[in-house]
Amino acid sequence: MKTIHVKNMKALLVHASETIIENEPLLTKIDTVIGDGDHGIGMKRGFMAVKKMLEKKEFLEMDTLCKSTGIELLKSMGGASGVIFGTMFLGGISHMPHENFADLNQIASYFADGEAAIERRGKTKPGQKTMLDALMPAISAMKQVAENSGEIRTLFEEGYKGALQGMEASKTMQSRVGRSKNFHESTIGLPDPGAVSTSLIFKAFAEEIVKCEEC
Amino acid sequence: MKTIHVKNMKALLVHASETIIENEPLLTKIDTVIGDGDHGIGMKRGFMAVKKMLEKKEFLEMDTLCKSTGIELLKSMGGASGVIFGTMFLGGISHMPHENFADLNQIASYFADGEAAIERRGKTKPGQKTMLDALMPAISAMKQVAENSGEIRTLFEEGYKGALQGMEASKTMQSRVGRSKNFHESTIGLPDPGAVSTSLIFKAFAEEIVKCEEC
Amino acid sequence: MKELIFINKNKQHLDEVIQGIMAARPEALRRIENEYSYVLTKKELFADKVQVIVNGGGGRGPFFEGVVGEGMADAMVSGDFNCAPNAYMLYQTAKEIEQNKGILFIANNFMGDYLNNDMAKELLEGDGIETKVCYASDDIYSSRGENKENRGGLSGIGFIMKVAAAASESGENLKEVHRVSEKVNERTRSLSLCYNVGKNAIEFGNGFSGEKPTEIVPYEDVNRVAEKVVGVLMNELGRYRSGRIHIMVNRMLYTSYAEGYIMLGALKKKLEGRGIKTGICTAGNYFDAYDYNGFIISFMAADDEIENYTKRVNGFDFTV
Amino acid sequence: MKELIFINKNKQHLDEVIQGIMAARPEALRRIENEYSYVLTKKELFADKVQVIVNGGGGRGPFFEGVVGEGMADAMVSGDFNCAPNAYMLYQTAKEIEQNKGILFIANNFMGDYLNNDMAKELLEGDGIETKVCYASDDIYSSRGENKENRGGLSGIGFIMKVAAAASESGENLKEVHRVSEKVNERTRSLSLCYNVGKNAIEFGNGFSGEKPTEIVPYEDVNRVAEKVVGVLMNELGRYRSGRIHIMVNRMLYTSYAEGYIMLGALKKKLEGRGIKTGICTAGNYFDAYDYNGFIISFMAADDEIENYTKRVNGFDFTV
Ligand SMILES: Nc1ncnc2c1ncn2[C@@H]1O[C@H](COP(=O)(O)OP(=O)(O)O)[C@@H](O)[C@H]1O
Ligand SMILES: Nc1ncnc2c1ncn2[C@@H]1O[C@H](COP(=O)(O)OP(=O)(O)O)[C@@H](O)[C@H]1O
Ligand SMILES: [Mg+2]
Ligand SMILES: [Mg+2]
Ligand SMILES: [Mg+2]
Ligand SMILES: [Mg+2]
Repeated sequence: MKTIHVKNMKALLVHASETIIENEPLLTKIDTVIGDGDHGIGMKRGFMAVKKMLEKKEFLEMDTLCKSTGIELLKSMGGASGVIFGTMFLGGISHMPHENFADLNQIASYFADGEAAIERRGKTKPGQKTMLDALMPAISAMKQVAENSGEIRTLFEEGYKGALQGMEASKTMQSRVGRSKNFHESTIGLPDPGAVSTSLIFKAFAEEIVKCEEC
Repeated sequence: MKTIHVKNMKALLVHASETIIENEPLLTKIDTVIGDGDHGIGMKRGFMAVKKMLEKKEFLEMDTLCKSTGIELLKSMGGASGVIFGTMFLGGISHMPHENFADLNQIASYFADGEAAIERRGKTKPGQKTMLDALMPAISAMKQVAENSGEIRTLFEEGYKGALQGMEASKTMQSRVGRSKNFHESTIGLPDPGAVSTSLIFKAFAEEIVKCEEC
Repeated sequence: MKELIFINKNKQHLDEVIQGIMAARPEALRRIENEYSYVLTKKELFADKVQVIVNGGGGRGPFFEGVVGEGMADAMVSGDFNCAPNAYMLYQTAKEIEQNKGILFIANNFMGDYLNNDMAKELLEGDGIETKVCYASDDIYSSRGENKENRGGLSGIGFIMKVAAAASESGENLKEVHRVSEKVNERTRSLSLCYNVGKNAIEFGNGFSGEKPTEIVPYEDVNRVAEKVVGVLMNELGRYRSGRIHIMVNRMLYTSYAEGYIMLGALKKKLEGRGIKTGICTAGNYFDAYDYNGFIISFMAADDEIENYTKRVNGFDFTV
Repeated sequence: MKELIFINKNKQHLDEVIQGIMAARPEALRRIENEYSYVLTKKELFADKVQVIVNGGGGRGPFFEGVVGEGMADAMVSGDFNCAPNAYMLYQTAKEIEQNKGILFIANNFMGDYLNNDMAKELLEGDGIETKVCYASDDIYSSRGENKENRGGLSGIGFIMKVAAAASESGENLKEVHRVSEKVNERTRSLSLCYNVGKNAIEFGNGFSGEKPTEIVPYEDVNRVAEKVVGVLMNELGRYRSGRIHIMVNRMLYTSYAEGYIMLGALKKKLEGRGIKTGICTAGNYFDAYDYNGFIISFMAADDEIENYTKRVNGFDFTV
């Protein structure tokens, strides 16, 4: 398949929500060591809200689905990650069609513009030990699949691989942004909490996409 | 000797002051277990003030000496014991002559009326585990010496014996008065802090009286 | 009591506390320096009014170092740590501020405070100055089934202060100010409750000088504690329980602002759940005598007359 | 952060704190209920004035749960513990209280606070509501030799609040209120100092999320600590050191009222000893984020314009 149906996109988002909720303790643990310890709780809250919303509502178009997800995160989370992960789902919304499916390029551009919006909002770039260090390689990998017009399933699988590598790479970085920057050299060795969250989201996408009919 | 000269009475009071000051840790310790822990500090402060005053001033009459002592205690101490020990030296002041000596009866009556004044002020009687339990037997003993027209030296020595016995007896009592009453049964076994102070004062009197010329 | 850390060795800490308070409120307060007590008065006294002097043993504050001010005491005298101030300074302070309308001393009902206030009263009366004393006896656990007049005082004295201030400011004479102060005391009950970490239990009735608790119950949550507190205090209020209940939650040293308000909210809800009307509710740090996680909780059952004299007073360091 | 003891399990503690505060101040405050933040506003808003909204991560208080009131904030929004409130509630709160004169947000300078205030500002401007944000960056140890604008905020935000309130109440427009708020921030420096029992040492620069201290010095006494604090903060104030220094001593959880005033007195004396003029001096419990014995100490170097807007404000729970 070269496109993803809105009901499958919804399944991906539900599974991503569950994955984040499950991994709250892990996220909390990392943010406690090199941050203020609230990342897991915030992400869990945000994605519980998303999950509840998704379970209640029917979606017929890709853009309304993705916009609702982003807005739900913004409304429920707070903290740096509320804006950051909200923006991840809202910043590229213009690329999402008002249709019941999206194609490879639309998905890749959607996340790419989300990333750019985060850079603008957060005044950061990849390399400063943030979630961008997982998001950016995920996007690069997805873009390549889209350029080579691969399968939608490959797009998400490669996206996850990129995110995972990026998250791993964040371990070697010293934080330059957010509360964790005050932990200076001692941030080296641990991954960035937001990068872990990002890789978990893409992990869930990759796990779920293989289960979707018509994929 | 049947009388005490004002300069000897002053020596007695100086030695009593020194004895209380030295024993501050002991008094503090007892009041910490069955009170609020301030008795030692208060008594030390009071008798440091008395000592300083005595060292500065010349006294030619018994009544001015004893009154100054009581007032100094009142002004410097605070707490229950400020009033109580102040009253011990002020309550019987009418028995002290405006002369440079006092006799056996005057001394005994002086302390007896001091005791009565404490009873009135403090609304207590001996037997409730207070300093009265040391003061009362000291007075009875002194009175007897006076009645038998003994020596002034004996008066103070017997006074001390009485005080000591009374202090010992206070150990078996349960407190019914002041902060320590809230420690209920657990006050049994320890002496009353104020009774210890009282016995120390009479101990100092007894120790000093033997060193006085003309005694 | 835990040793204070931020002090200067070999100095009189309480004297330095008073200096610090003067640094914060030079325009409102005046200090009467003396060797053996700590005395603050209003800089400008209301003329022609009963003067209210709150006094007690020195502590970590704000009772009583922080109580002088509008709607509160005209002066405060404190002694050394845990030690009632001496009668002579009470007398001197009263002489210095009295305005021909008499003096009301307010103190907690401990022996040392009684003895010194009583003697000061005698000295003042000897000089022709009318004087009365109100002793706060709100601590329900401080005596075993004894009369209220034998009980000690806790933070409930805060209610008495502000009512006495309001009554005296409204021009009442000493007899009246004293009467209404006694009425407030009569209708105030407090208890201390401390969390024991090791036992995960709440100890009721710990004294601040180490007196043993009266009762120990397993700790569950704030709502359960509030339920129990409401039961005990309302029962203690006896025939005054129909009054409007003013709540004062006093946090102990280790208990946070947030927990103070959680407790306050829980108490108010429980009272209202029983159909009891509540009055002014406050949570703060008033009487800092316990090295514990816990509270002193005071209820005052106001009648119409008392309500006249109760409004919230924003002290410098707390609201009461 | 030490776990709170007096809470109800499985409940939102911060929500219960807000309920408790409402119990204490029903006549003055209004609560905007919502699922994901904690919002209090004045019950009666000044019409025709810039509205000042203070916001930040939830904590043990009184910053920020306790800051709404006369001479202080018009509203406060707090998020969960340590978590900046979300942009959407900032936006909604502003929409609810704005009076056609614009909104000033005041927050501490942390990434989460920046991101949410910045987004709220964008949303409000989209609706035609003029909005500005002032980020407090007083914590001198929060960045290593970096610009002030990269620093985080501590309790110095208290100075900004009250000046912004005074300026907005005196009718200044948003641009002016914002300018003077920024000026106060520019002239405010704070540091944290914690007593380490085991080492008998003072740790300077501990962060409240466990960031390591910048410097550790053996502890001697308050006077020595005050000397050091004055040296460091005056040096940090750089070209503003000629201003009149307002002192705010913020006690940490385990530090008593008495010690707060001892520290305040010592700081004032040291400053005056150097010939430096002091302004309003306060000691209190404002920003309760540290499980330590210690202080956050803030100096603000006021110029004549700022002096115009500084008077002591008796908040409900503290004076600033
Ligand atoms: N300016 C930024 N740009 C991109 N990501 C950011 C930025 N600031 C923070 N983050 C991400 O947010 C995560 C922290 O989130 P969280 O703990 O919820 O927020 P806070 O820092 O407010 O406590 C970081 O691990 C990082 O990945
Ligand atoms: N009403 C009283 N009558 C006689 N002595 C008393 C009375 N109250 C207290 N005392 C004496 O004072 C002593 C306590 O003194 P101190 O500790 O200085 O005062 P406080 O009880 O105010 O802390 C007691 O040990 C007791 O001997
Ligand atoms: Mg965090
Ligand atoms: Mg004592
Ligand atoms: Mg005492
Ligand atoms: Mg945070």
